Amino acid sequence: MPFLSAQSPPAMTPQHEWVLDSPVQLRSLRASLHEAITGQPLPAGAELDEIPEKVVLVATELATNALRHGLPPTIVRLGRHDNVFVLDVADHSPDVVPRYADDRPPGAGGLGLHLAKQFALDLGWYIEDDTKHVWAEFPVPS
Amino acid sequence: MPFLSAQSPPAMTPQHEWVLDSPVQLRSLRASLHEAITGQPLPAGAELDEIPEKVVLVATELATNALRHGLPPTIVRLGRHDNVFVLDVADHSPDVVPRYADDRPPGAGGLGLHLAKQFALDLGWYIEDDTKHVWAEFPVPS
Amino acid sequence: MTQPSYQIVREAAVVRLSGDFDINARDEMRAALLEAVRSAPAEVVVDFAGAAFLDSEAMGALIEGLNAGREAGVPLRIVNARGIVHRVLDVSGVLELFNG
Amino acid sequence: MTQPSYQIVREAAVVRLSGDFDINARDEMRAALLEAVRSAPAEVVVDFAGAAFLDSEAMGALIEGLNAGREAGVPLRIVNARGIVHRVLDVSGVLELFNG
Ligand SMILES: Nc1ncnc2c1ncn2[C@@H]1O[C@H](COP(=O)(O)OP(=O)(O)O)[C@@H](O)[C@H]1O
Ligand SMILES: Nc1ncnc2c1ncn2[C@@H]1O[C@H](COP(=O)(O)OP(=O)(O)O)[C@@H](O)[C@H]1O
Repeated sequence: MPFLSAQSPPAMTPQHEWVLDSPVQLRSLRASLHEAITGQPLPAGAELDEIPEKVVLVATELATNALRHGLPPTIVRLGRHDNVFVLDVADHSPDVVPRYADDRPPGAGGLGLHLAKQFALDLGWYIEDDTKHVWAEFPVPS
Repeated sequence: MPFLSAQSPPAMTPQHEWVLDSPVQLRSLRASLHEAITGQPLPAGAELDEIPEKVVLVATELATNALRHGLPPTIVRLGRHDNVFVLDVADHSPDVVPRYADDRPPGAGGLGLHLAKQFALDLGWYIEDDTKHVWAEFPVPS
Repeated sequence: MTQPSYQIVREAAVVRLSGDFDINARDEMRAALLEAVRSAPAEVVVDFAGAAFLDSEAMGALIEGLNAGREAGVPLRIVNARGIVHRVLDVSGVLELFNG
Repeated sequence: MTQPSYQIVREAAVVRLSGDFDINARDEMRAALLEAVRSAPAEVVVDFAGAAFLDSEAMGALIEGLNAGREAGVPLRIVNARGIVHRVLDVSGVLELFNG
Protein backbone atom coordinates (compact mmCIF):
# COMPACT_ATOMS: atom_id res chain seq x y z
CA MET A 1 0.00 0.00 0.00
CA PRO A 2 2.34 2.76 -1.18
CA PHE A 3 -0.04 5.73 -1.13
CA LEU A 4 -2.48 6.96 1.49
CA SER A 5 -5.78 7.61 -0.17
CA ALA A 6 -6.36 11.30 -0.81
CA GLN A 7 -9.77 11.52 0.73
CA SER A 8 -12.08 14.43 1.36
CA PRO A 9 -11.86 15.77 4.89
CA PRO A 10 -14.18 14.38 7.53
CA ALA A 11 -16.67 17.05 8.61
CA MET A 12 -15.72 18.42 12.00
CA THR A 13 -15.51 21.58 14.02
CA PRO A 14 -12.05 21.83 15.56
CA GLN A 15 -12.26 22.25 19.31
CA HIS A 16 -8.56 22.48 20.06
CA GLU A 17 -5.61 23.78 18.11
CA TRP A 18 -1.87 23.64 18.68
CA VAL A 19 0.83 25.35 16.62
CA LEU A 20 4.29 23.75 16.57
CA ASP A 21 7.58 25.00 15.19
CA SER A 22 9.90 22.45 16.70
CA PRO A 23 9.96 18.81 17.82
CA VAL A 24 10.68 19.86 21.40
CA GLN A 25 7.03 20.95 21.56
CA LEU A 26 5.82 17.39 20.93
CA ARG A 27 5.95 16.55 24.60
CA SER A 28 3.65 19.35 25.65
CA LEU A 29 1.40 18.61 22.67
CA ARG A 30 0.92 15.12 24.08
CA ALA A 31 0.12 16.29 27.57
CA SER A 32 -2.32 18.87 26.32
CA LEU A 33 -4.00 16.49 23.82
CA HIS A 34 -4.39 13.86 26.50
CA GLU A 35 -6.02 16.38 28.77
CA ALA A 36 -8.31 17.62 26.02
CA ILE A 37 -9.56 14.09 25.32
CA THR A 38 -9.92 12.82 28.85
CA GLY A 39 -11.61 16.10 29.78
CA GLN A 40 -14.45 15.27 27.35
CA PRO A 41 -17.68 13.88 28.71
CA LEU A 42 -17.08 10.21 27.93
CA PRO A 43 -18.34 6.97 29.38
CA ALA A 44 -15.96 5.28 31.82
CA GLY A 45 -14.34 1.96 30.95
CA ALA A 46 -11.05 0.19 30.40
CA GLU A 47 -11.14 0.23 26.60
CA LEU A 48 -11.59 3.97 26.79
CA ASP A 49 -8.16 4.49 28.31
CA GLU A 50 -6.58 3.28 25.12
CA ILE A 51 -8.13 5.96 22.96
CA PRO A 52 -6.24 8.94 24.38
CA GLU A 53 -3.00 6.96 24.13
CA LYS A 54 -3.66 6.10 20.50
CA VAL A 55 -4.54 9.68 19.61
CA VAL A 56 -1.40 10.89 21.37
CA LEU A 57 0.75 8.42 19.47
CA VAL A 58 -0.76 9.18 16.06
CA ALA A 59 -0.55 12.94 16.72
CA THR A 60 3.14 12.54 17.53
CA GLU A 61 3.73 10.57 14.33
CA LEU A 62 1.87 12.99 12.06
CA ALA A 63 3.29 16.12 13.69
CA THR A 64 6.83 14.69 13.50
CA ASN A 65 6.28 14.06 9.78
CA ALA A 66 4.95 17.56 9.26
CA LEU A 67 7.97 19.03 11.04
CA ARG A 68 10.46 16.83 9.19
CA HIS A 69 9.02 16.60 5.73
CA GLY A 70 6.85 19.77 5.55
CA LEU A 71 7.32 23.47 6.18
CA PRO A 72 6.44 25.12 9.49
CA PRO A 73 4.25 26.02 11.17
CA THR A 74 2.64 22.66 11.90
CA ILE A 75 -0.95 23.02 13.00
CA VAL A 76 -2.60 20.21 14.98
CA ARG A 77 -6.36 20.29 15.41
CA LEU A 78 -8.66 18.04 17.35
CA GLY A 79 -12.38 17.91 16.81
CA ARG A 80 -15.27 15.56 17.27
CA HIS A 81 -17.96 14.47 14.86
CA ASP A 82 -20.68 12.25 16.29
CA ASN A 83 -18.86 9.28 17.76
CA VAL A 84 -15.54 10.00 16.16
CA PHE A 85 -12.53 12.07 17.20
CA VAL A 86 -10.88 13.75 14.23
CA LEU A 87 -7.22 14.68 14.39
CA ASP A 88 -5.93 16.94 11.63
CA VAL A 89 -2.27 17.84 11.17
CA ALA A 90 -1.47 20.55 8.64
CA ASP A 91 1.81 21.67 7.11
CA HIS A 92 2.69 23.94 4.25
CA SER A 93 4.32 21.65 1.74
CA PRO A 94 1.49 20.70 -0.60
CA ASP A 95 3.92 19.32 -3.18
CA VAL A 96 5.34 16.47 -1.12
CA VAL A 97 2.85 13.78 -0.24
CA PRO A 98 2.74 11.28 2.61
CA ARG A 99 3.24 7.72 1.46
CA TYR A 100 3.61 4.42 3.22
CA ALA A 101 7.22 3.29 3.16
CA ASP A 102 7.37 -0.06 1.47
CA ASP A 103 10.76 -1.59 1.28
CA ARG A 104 13.01 0.16 3.75
CA PRO A 105 15.37 -2.03 5.75
CA PRO A 106 14.74 -2.12 9.52
CA GLY A 107 16.26 0.99 11.11
CA ALA A 108 15.83 3.18 8.03
CA GLY A 109 12.56 4.70 9.27
CA GLY A 110 9.24 4.47 7.51
CA LEU A 111 7.33 2.98 10.43
CA GLY A 112 5.37 6.11 11.36
CA LEU A 113 2.49 6.05 8.89
CA HIS A 114 2.13 2.27 9.20
CA LEU A 115 1.77 2.66 12.96
CA ALA A 116 -0.67 5.55 12.57
CA LYS A 117 -2.73 3.39 10.21
CA GLN A 118 -2.88 0.61 12.79
CA PHE A 119 -3.91 2.84 15.67
CA ALA A 120 -6.46 4.97 13.84
CA LEU A 121 -9.88 3.99 12.58
CA ASP A 122 -9.11 5.75 9.30
CA LEU A 123 -6.25 7.82 7.88
CA GLY A 124 -6.11 10.15 4.87
CA TRP A 125 -4.86 13.43 3.48
CA TYR A 126 -5.97 16.31 1.31
CA ILE A 127 -4.70 19.64 -0.04
CA GLU A 128 -6.42 22.95 0.55
CA ASP A 129 -4.78 26.02 -0.99
CA ASP A 130 -1.11 25.91 0.05
CA THR A 131 -1.73 23.58 2.95
CA LYS A 132 -1.49 19.81 3.23
CA HIS A 133 -3.65 18.09 5.83
CA VAL A 134 -3.09 14.57 7.12
CA TRP A 135 -5.98 13.41 9.26
CA ALA A 136 -6.90 10.42 11.43
CA GLU A 137 -10.16 9.28 13.00
CA PHE A 138 -10.65 7.47 16.31
CA PRO A 139 -13.73 5.95 17.87
CA VAL A 140 -15.32 7.63 20.86
CA PRO A 141 -16.41 4.58 22.86
CA SER A 142 -20.13 4.63 23.58
CA MET B 1 -4.53 -11.64 62.83
CA PRO B 2 -2.84 -14.75 64.21
CA PHE B 3 -5.70 -17.29 63.87
CA LEU B 4 -8.01 -18.11 61.02
CA SER B 5 -11.54 -18.15 62.28
CA ALA B 6 -12.79 -21.68 62.83
CA GLN B 7 -15.99 -21.38 60.94
CA SER B 8 -18.68 -23.84 60.01
CA PRO B 9 -18.32 -25.23 56.53
CA PRO B 10 -20.08 -23.49 53.67
CA ALA B 11 -22.86 -25.69 52.32
CA MET B 12 -21.78 -27.25 49.04
CA THR B 13 -21.91 -30.40 47.02
CA PRO B 14 -18.40 -31.26 45.87
CA GLN B 15 -18.27 -31.68 42.12
CA HIS B 16 -14.62 -32.56 41.77
CA GLU B 17 -12.16 -34.33 44.01
CA TRP B 18 -8.41 -34.86 43.87
CA VAL B 19 -6.29 -36.98 46.20
CA LEU B 20 -2.64 -36.01 46.64
CA ASP B 21 0.22 -37.79 48.39
CA SER B 22 3.10 -35.68 47.14
CA PRO B 23 3.90 -32.13 46.05
CA VAL B 24 4.83 -33.34 42.57
CA GLN B 25 1.09 -33.77 42.01
CA LEU B 26 0.45 -30.06 42.52
CA ARG B 27 1.13 -29.30 38.89
CA SER B 28 -1.49 -31.68 37.57
CA LEU B 29 -3.89 -30.51 40.29
CA ARG B 30 -3.61 -27.01 38.87
CA ALA B 31 -4.21 -28.10 35.29
CA SER B 32 -7.17 -30.18 36.26
CA LEU B 33 -8.69 -27.51 38.57
CA HIS B 34 -8.33 -24.90 35.88
CA GLU B 35 -10.11 -27.13 33.43
CA ALA B 36 -12.87 -27.91 35.93
CA ILE B 37 -13.55 -24.22 36.50
CA THR B 38 -13.31 -22.95 32.96
CA GLY B 39 -15.42 -25.89 31.84
CA GLN B 40 -18.32 -24.58 33.96
CA PRO B 41 -21.12 -22.69 32.27
CA LEU B 42 -19.95 -19.16 33.11
CA PRO B 43 -20.48 -15.79 31.54
CA ALA B 44 -17.61 -14.56 29.38
CA GLY B 45 -15.53 -11.56 30.41
CA ALA B 46 -12.10 -10.35 31.37
CA GLU B 47 -12.62 -10.33 35.15
CA LEU B 48 -13.62 -13.96 34.88
CA ASP B 49 -10.20 -15.03 33.73
CA GLU B 50 -8.78 -14.06 37.08
CA ILE B 51 -11.01 -16.41 39.05
CA PRO B 52 -9.51 -19.69 37.81
CA GLU B 53 -6.03 -18.28 38.44
CA LYS B 54 -6.93 -17.29 41.98
CA VAL B 55 -8.51 -20.66 42.73
CA VAL B 56 -5.47 -22.42 41.33
CA LEU B 57 -3.13 -20.31 43.47
CA VAL B 58 -5.11 -20.77 46.69
CA ALA B 59 -5.49 -24.50 46.03
CA THR B 60 -1.72 -24.77 45.63
CA GLU B 61 -1.16 -22.88 48.90
CA LEU B 62 -3.65 -24.92 50.92
CA ALA B 63 -2.62 -28.27 49.43
CA THR B 64 1.06 -27.48 50.03
CA ASN B 65 0.24 -26.70 53.65
CA ALA B 66 -1.74 -29.92 54.02
CA LEU B 67 1.15 -31.91 52.56
CA ARG B 68 3.78 -30.15 54.68
CA HIS B 69 2.01 -29.63 57.96
CA GLY B 70 -0.66 -32.37 57.90
CA LEU B 71 -0.77 -36.12 57.30
CA PRO B 72 -1.57 -37.63 53.92
CA PRO B 73 -3.67 -38.16 51.99
CA THR B 74 -4.58 -34.58 51.11
CA ILE B 75 -8.03 -34.32 49.62
CA VAL B 76 -8.93 -31.31 47.49
CA ARG B 77 -12.58 -30.72 46.65
CA LEU B 78 -14.24 -28.15 44.47
CA GLY B 79 -17.93 -27.37 44.62
CA ARG B 80 -20.29 -24.58 43.83
CA HIS B 81 -22.98 -23.01 45.97
CA ASP B 82 -25.11 -20.36 44.26
CA ASN B 83 -22.67 -17.78 42.99
CA VAL B 84 -19.72 -19.05 44.97
CA PHE B 85 -17.01 -21.60 44.24
CA VAL B 86 -16.01 -23.49 47.37
CA LEU B 87 -12.56 -25.05 47.60
CA ASP B 88 -12.02 -27.48 50.48
CA VAL B 89 -8.63 -28.98 51.33
CA ALA B 90 -8.61 -31.75 53.93
CA ASP B 91 -5.75 -33.39 55.80
CA HIS B 92 -5.57 -35.77 58.71
CA SER B 93 -3.86 -33.74 61.43
CA PRO B 94 -6.72 -32.30 63.42
CA ASP B 95 -4.38 -31.31 66.27
CA VAL B 96 -2.26 -28.79 64.38
CA VAL B 97 -4.17 -25.75 63.23
CA PRO B 98 -3.53 -23.28 60.43
CA ARG B 99 -2.56 -19.86 61.67
CA TYR B 100 -1.42 -16.70 59.98
CA ALA B 101 2.30 -16.20 60.44
CA ASP B 102 2.84 -12.92 62.19
CA ASP B 103 6.40 -12.00 62.74
CA ARG B 104 8.56 -14.13 60.52
CA PRO B 105 11.48 -12.42 58.84
CA PRO B 106 11.30 -12.27 55.03
CA GLY B 107 12.43 -15.59 53.58
CA ALA B 108 11.26 -17.65 56.57
CA GLY B 109 7.95 -18.59 54.95
CA GLY B 110 4.55 -17.77 56.34
CA LEU B 111 3.27 -15.99 53.23
CA GLY B 112 0.90 -18.75 52.08
CA LEU B 113 -2.18 -18.15 54.19
CA HIS B 114 -1.85 -14.39 53.88
CA LEU B 115 -1.84 -14.75 50.11
CA ALA B 116 -4.77 -17.16 50.21
CA LYS B 117 -6.68 -14.66 52.34
CA GLN B 118 -6.08 -11.92 49.78
CA PHE B 119 -7.13 -13.99 46.80
CA ALA B 120 -10.20 -15.62 48.34
CA LEU B 121 -13.54 -14.04 49.21
CA ASP B 122 -13.41 -15.85 52.52
CA LEU B 123 -11.15 -18.37 54.23
CA GLY B 124 -11.77 -20.66 57.23
CA TRP B 125 -11.25 -24.08 58.72
CA TYR B 126 -13.06 -26.71 60.73
CA ILE B 127 -12.54 -30.18 62.18
CA GLU B 128 -14.73 -33.17 61.40
CA ASP B 129 -13.83 -36.46 63.08
CA ASP B 130 -10.09 -36.99 62.45
CA THR B 131 -10.00 -34.61 59.50
CA LYS B 132 -9.08 -30.96 59.30
CA HIS B 133 -10.60 -28.92 56.50
CA VAL B 134 -9.31 -25.57 55.30
CA TRP B 135 -11.69 -23.93 52.85
CA ALA B 136 -11.85 -20.89 50.62
CA GLU B 137 -14.64 -19.20 48.70
CA PHE B 138 -14.47 -17.38 45.37
CA PRO B 139 -17.05 -15.37 43.48
CA VAL B 140 -18.58 -16.81 40.34
CA PRO B 141 -18.90 -13.65 38.23
CA SER B 142 -22.46 -13.02 37.08
CA MET C 1 9.25 11.55 34.65
CA THR C 2 8.73 12.54 31.01
CA GLN C 3 12.26 13.81 30.33
CA PRO C 4 14.07 10.73 29.01
CA SER C 5 16.85 9.26 31.09
CA TYR C 6 19.26 6.40 30.54
CA GLN C 7 21.04 4.21 33.02
CA ILE C 8 23.52 1.62 31.82
CA VAL C 9 24.40 -1.19 34.20
CA ARG C 10 27.36 -3.21 33.02
CA GLU C 11 28.15 -6.74 34.13
CA ALA C 12 24.67 -7.62 35.23
CA ALA C 13 23.55 -11.25 35.53
CA VAL C 14 20.19 -12.29 34.13
CA VAL C 15 18.30 -15.26 35.58
CA ARG C 16 15.65 -16.22 33.05
CA LEU C 17 12.82 -18.29 34.54
CA SER C 18 10.30 -20.36 32.61
CA GLY C 19 7.54 -22.65 33.76
CA ASP C 20 5.60 -23.17 36.99
CA PHE C 21 7.26 -22.16 40.23
CA ASP C 22 5.93 -23.93 43.31
CA ILE C 23 7.42 -25.93 46.19
CA ASN C 24 8.90 -28.43 43.74
CA ALA C 25 10.93 -25.68 42.11
CA ARG C 26 12.02 -24.03 45.33
CA ASP C 27 15.48 -25.58 45.77
CA GLU C 28 16.53 -25.26 42.16
CA MET C 29 15.26 -21.69 42.02
CA ARG C 30 17.21 -20.75 45.12
CA ALA C 31 20.30 -22.43 43.66
CA ALA C 32 19.98 -20.49 40.40
CA LEU C 33 19.62 -17.17 42.23
CA LEU C 34 22.51 -17.88 44.56
CA GLU C 35 24.70 -18.90 41.64
CA ALA C 36 23.89 -15.61 39.92
CA VAL C 37 24.62 -13.62 43.10
CA ARG C 38 27.86 -15.49 43.65
CA SER C 39 29.18 -14.47 40.24
CA ALA C 40 29.42 -10.98 41.81
CA PRO C 41 27.56 -9.02 39.14
CA ALA C 42 26.64 -5.33 39.38
CA GLU C 43 23.04 -6.51 39.72
CA VAL C 44 20.88 -9.57 39.14
CA VAL C 45 17.90 -9.24 36.82
CA VAL C 46 15.29 -11.93 37.50
CA ASP C 47 13.27 -12.27 34.30
CA PHE C 48 9.80 -13.77 34.75
CA ALA C 49 8.80 -13.51 31.08
CA GLY C 50 8.39 -17.28 30.83
CA ALA C 51 6.94 -17.88 34.29
CA ALA C 52 3.29 -18.91 34.34
CA PHE C 53 2.83 -19.62 38.05
CA LEU C 54 4.42 -18.56 41.32
CA ASP C 55 3.36 -19.49 44.82
CA SER C 56 4.52 -18.51 48.31
CA GLU C 57 7.10 -21.30 48.43
CA ALA C 58 8.80 -20.12 45.26
CA MET C 59 8.63 -16.57 46.61
CA GLY C 60 10.51 -17.91 49.59
CA ALA C 61 13.37 -18.88 47.26
CA LEU C 62 13.21 -15.46 45.66
CA ILE C 63 13.53 -13.77 49.05
CA GLU C 64 16.43 -16.03 49.97
CA GLY C 65 18.11 -14.88 46.78
CA LEU C 66 17.37 -11.28 47.70
CA ASN C 67 18.82 -11.77 51.17
CA ALA C 68 21.97 -13.34 49.74
CA GLY C 69 22.22 -10.40 47.35
CA ARG C 70 21.93 -7.91 50.19
CA GLU C 71 24.71 -9.62 52.08
CA ALA C 72 26.89 -9.58 48.98
CA GLY C 73 25.93 -6.01 48.06
CA VAL C 74 24.23 -7.17 44.85
CA PRO C 75 20.80 -5.67 44.11
CA LEU C 76 18.18 -7.96 42.54
CA ARG C 77 15.48 -6.67 40.19
CA ILE C 78 12.37 -8.37 38.93
CA VAL C 79 11.35 -7.82 35.32
CA ASN C 80 8.52 -9.02 33.08
CA ALA C 81 6.27 -10.32 35.84
CA ARG C 82 2.77 -10.51 34.36
CA GLY C 83 -0.73 -11.70 35.20
CA ILE C 84 -1.09 -13.90 38.25
CA VAL C 85 2.69 -13.92 38.82
CA HIS C 86 2.69 -10.13 39.01
CA ARG C 87 -0.33 -10.09 41.34
CA VAL C 88 1.22 -12.61 43.71
CA LEU C 89 4.46 -10.61 43.89
CA ASP C 90 2.59 -7.34 44.27
CA VAL C 91 -0.03 -8.36 46.81
CA SER C 92 2.57 -10.04 49.02
CA GLY C 93 4.80 -6.95 49.01
CA VAL C 94 7.68 -8.85 47.42
CA LEU C 95 7.81 -6.69 44.30
CA GLU C 96 8.43 -3.71 46.55
CA LEU C 97 11.20 -5.53 48.40
CA PHE C 98 12.96 -6.03 45.08
CA ASN C 99 12.39 -2.95 43.03
CA GLY C 100 11.57 -0.45 45.77
CA MET D 1 6.36 -25.02 29.31
CA THR D 2 5.26 -25.88 32.87
CA GLN D 3 8.43 -27.72 33.91
CA PRO D 4 10.57 -24.99 35.44
CA SER D 5 13.77 -24.04 33.70
CA TYR D 6 16.58 -21.65 34.53
CA GLN D 7 18.98 -19.82 32.29
CA ILE D 8 21.72 -17.69 33.77
CA VAL D 9 23.33 -15.10 31.53
CA ARG D 10 26.45 -13.61 33.08
CA GLU D 11 27.95 -10.27 32.08
CA ALA D 12 24.84 -8.81 30.59
CA ALA D 13 24.41 -5.05 30.21
CA VAL D 14 21.14 -3.44 31.24
CA VAL D 15 19.96 -0.20 29.63
CA ARG D 16 17.25 1.22 31.84
CA LEU D 17 15.02 3.74 30.09
CA SER D 18 12.69 6.24 31.75
CA GLY D 19 10.51 8.95 30.33
CA ASP D 20 9.06 9.77 26.92
CA PHE D 21 10.87 8.48 23.85
CA ASP D 22 10.23 10.42 20.66
CA ILE D 23 12.35 12.10 17.98
CA ASN D 24 13.96 14.34 20.61
CA ALA D 25 15.30 11.28 22.42
CA ARG D 26 16.43 9.44 19.33
CA ASP D 27 20.13 10.38 19.29
CA GLU D 28 20.69 9.89 22.99
CA MET D 29 18.82 6.61 22.95
CA ARG D 30 20.91 5.30 20.07
CA ALA D 31 24.07 6.44 21.89
CA ALA D 32 23.06 4.62 25.07
CA LEU D 33 22.33 1.41 23.18
CA LEU D 34 25.54 1.58 21.18
CA GLU D 35 27.53 2.23 24.35
CA ALA D 36 25.98 -0.85 25.94
CA VAL D 37 26.69 -2.96 22.83
CA ARG D 38 30.26 -1.69 22.66
CA SER D 39 30.98 -2.90 26.18
CA ALA D 40 30.80 -6.39 24.63
CA PRO D 41 28.34 -7.98 27.04
CA ALA D 42 26.82 -11.45 26.68
CA GLU D 43 23.55 -9.67 25.95
CA VAL D 44 21.90 -6.27 26.31
CA VAL D 45 18.66 -6.06 28.29
CA VAL D 46 16.65 -2.97 27.34
CA ASP D 47 14.39 -2.27 30.30
CA PHE D 48 11.29 -0.20 29.50
CA ALA D 49 9.87 -0.23 33.04
CA GLY D 50 10.09 3.55 33.29
CA ALA D 51 9.16 4.36 29.69
CA ALA D 52 5.77 6.01 29.24
CA PHE D 53 5.86 6.75 25.52
CA LEU D 54 7.60 5.41 22.43
CA ASP D 55 7.12 6.47 18.82
CA SER D 56 8.46 5.28 15.48
CA GLU D 57 11.49 7.58 15.69
CA ALA D 58 12.59 6.14 19.02
CA MET D 59 11.95 2.67 17.60
CA GLY D 60 14.36 3.64 14.87
CA ALA D 61 17.07 4.12 17.50
CA LEU D 62 16.14 0.78 19.05
CA ILE D 63 16.51 -0.95 15.70
CA GLU D 64 19.86 0.75 15.11
CA GLY D 65 20.95 -0.64 18.48
CA LEU D 66 19.71 -4.06 17.43
CA ASN D 67 21.59 -3.88 14.16
CA ALA D 68 24.79 -2.85 15.95
CA GLY D 69 24.27 -5.78 18.33
CA ARG D 70 23.85 -8.20 15.43
CA GLU D 71 27.09 -7.01 13.88
CA ALA D 72 28.87 -7.40 17.21
CA GLY D 73 27.23 -10.75 17.98
CA VAL D 74 25.41 -9.28 20.99
CA PRO D 75 21.71 -10.15 21.32
CA LEU D 76 19.36 -7.42 22.61
CA ARG D 77 16.24 -8.19 24.64
CA ILE D 78 13.33 -5.97 25.56
CA VAL D 79 11.84 -6.32 29.03
CA ASN D 80 9.04 -4.61 30.96
CA ALA D 81 7.37 -2.99 27.97
CA ARG D 82 3.81 -2.19 29.06
CA GLY D 83 0.69 -0.41 27.88
CA ILE D 84 1.05 1.78 24.80
CA VAL D 85 4.82 1.15 24.66
CA HIS D 86 4.18 -2.59 24.42
CA ARG D 87 1.49 -2.12 21.78
CA VAL D 88 3.69 0.06 19.63
CA LEU D 89 6.54 -2.46 19.80
CA ASP D 90 4.19 -5.36 19.17
CA VAL D 91 2.08 -3.93 16.36
CA SER D 92 5.17 -2.74 14.49
CA GLY D 93 6.80 -6.16 14.70
CA VAL D 94 9.80 -4.78 16.61
CA LEU D 95 9.19 -6.89 19.71
CA GLU D 96 9.52 -9.96 17.51
CA LEU D 97 12.76 -8.67 15.98
CA PHE D 98 14.21 -8.45 19.49
CA ASN D 99 12.89 -11.38 21.43
CA GLY D 100 11.98 -13.69 18.56
N1 LIG E 1 3.60 15.59 6.24
C1 LIG E 1 4.36 15.06 5.27
N2 LIG E 1 4.83 15.83 4.25
C2 LIG E 1 5.56 15.30 3.27
N3 LIG E 1 5.90 14.00 3.19
C3 LIG E 1 5.48 13.19 4.16
C4 LIG E 1 4.68 13.64 5.25
N4 LIG E 1 4.38 12.59 6.06
C5 LIG E 1 4.99 11.52 5.50
N5 LIG E 1 5.64 11.86 4.36
C6 LIG E 1 6.39 10.94 3.47
O1 LIG E 1 5.99 9.62 3.77
C7 LIG E 1 7.12 8.81 4.15
C8 LIG E 1 6.74 7.78 5.21
O2 LIG E 1 6.42 8.41 6.43
P1 LIG E 1 6.61 7.64 7.78
O3 LIG E 1 5.96 6.30 7.64
O4 LIG E 1 6.11 8.50 8.88
O5 LIG E 1 8.19 7.39 7.91
P2 LIG E 1 9.42 8.38 8.14
O6 LIG E 1 8.87 9.74 8.48
O7 LIG E 1 10.18 7.75 9.25
O8 LIG E 1 10.20 8.37 6.85
C9 LIG E 1 8.17 9.81 4.59
O9 LIG E 1 9.47 9.31 4.44
C10 LIG E 1 7.89 11.01 3.67
O10 LIG E 1 8.50 10.82 2.41
N1 LIG F 1 -3.01 -27.71 56.88
C1 LIG F 1 -2.29 -27.31 57.95
N2 LIG F 1 -2.07 -28.13 59.00
C2 LIG F 1 -1.37 -27.72 60.05
N3 LIG F 1 -0.82 -26.51 60.18
C3 LIG F 1 -1.00 -25.63 59.18
C4 LIG F 1 -1.74 -25.98 58.01
N4 LIG F 1 -1.74 -24.91 57.21
C5 LIG F 1 -1.04 -23.94 57.82
N5 LIG F 1 -0.58 -24.37 59.01
C6 LIG F 1 0.19 -23.59 59.99
O1 LIG F 1 0.06 -22.22 59.66
C7 LIG F 1 1.35 -21.65 59.43
C8 LIG F 1 1.29 -20.58 58.35
O2 LIG F 1 1.00 -21.17 57.10
P1 LIG F 1 1.46 -20.46 55.77
O3 LIG F 1 1.03 -19.01 55.83
O4 LIG F 1 0.95 -21.21 54.61
O5 LIG F 1 3.05 -20.46 55.81
P2 LIG F 1 4.11 -21.67 55.69
O6 LIG F 1 3.38 -22.89 55.28
O7 LIG F 1 5.08 -21.19 54.67
O8 LIG F 1 4.74 -21.77 57.06
C9 LIG F 1 2.25 -22.81 59.09
O9 LIG F 1 3.60 -22.53 59.40
C10 LIG F 1 1.67 -23.91 59.95
O10 LIG F 1 2.15 -23.80 61.28
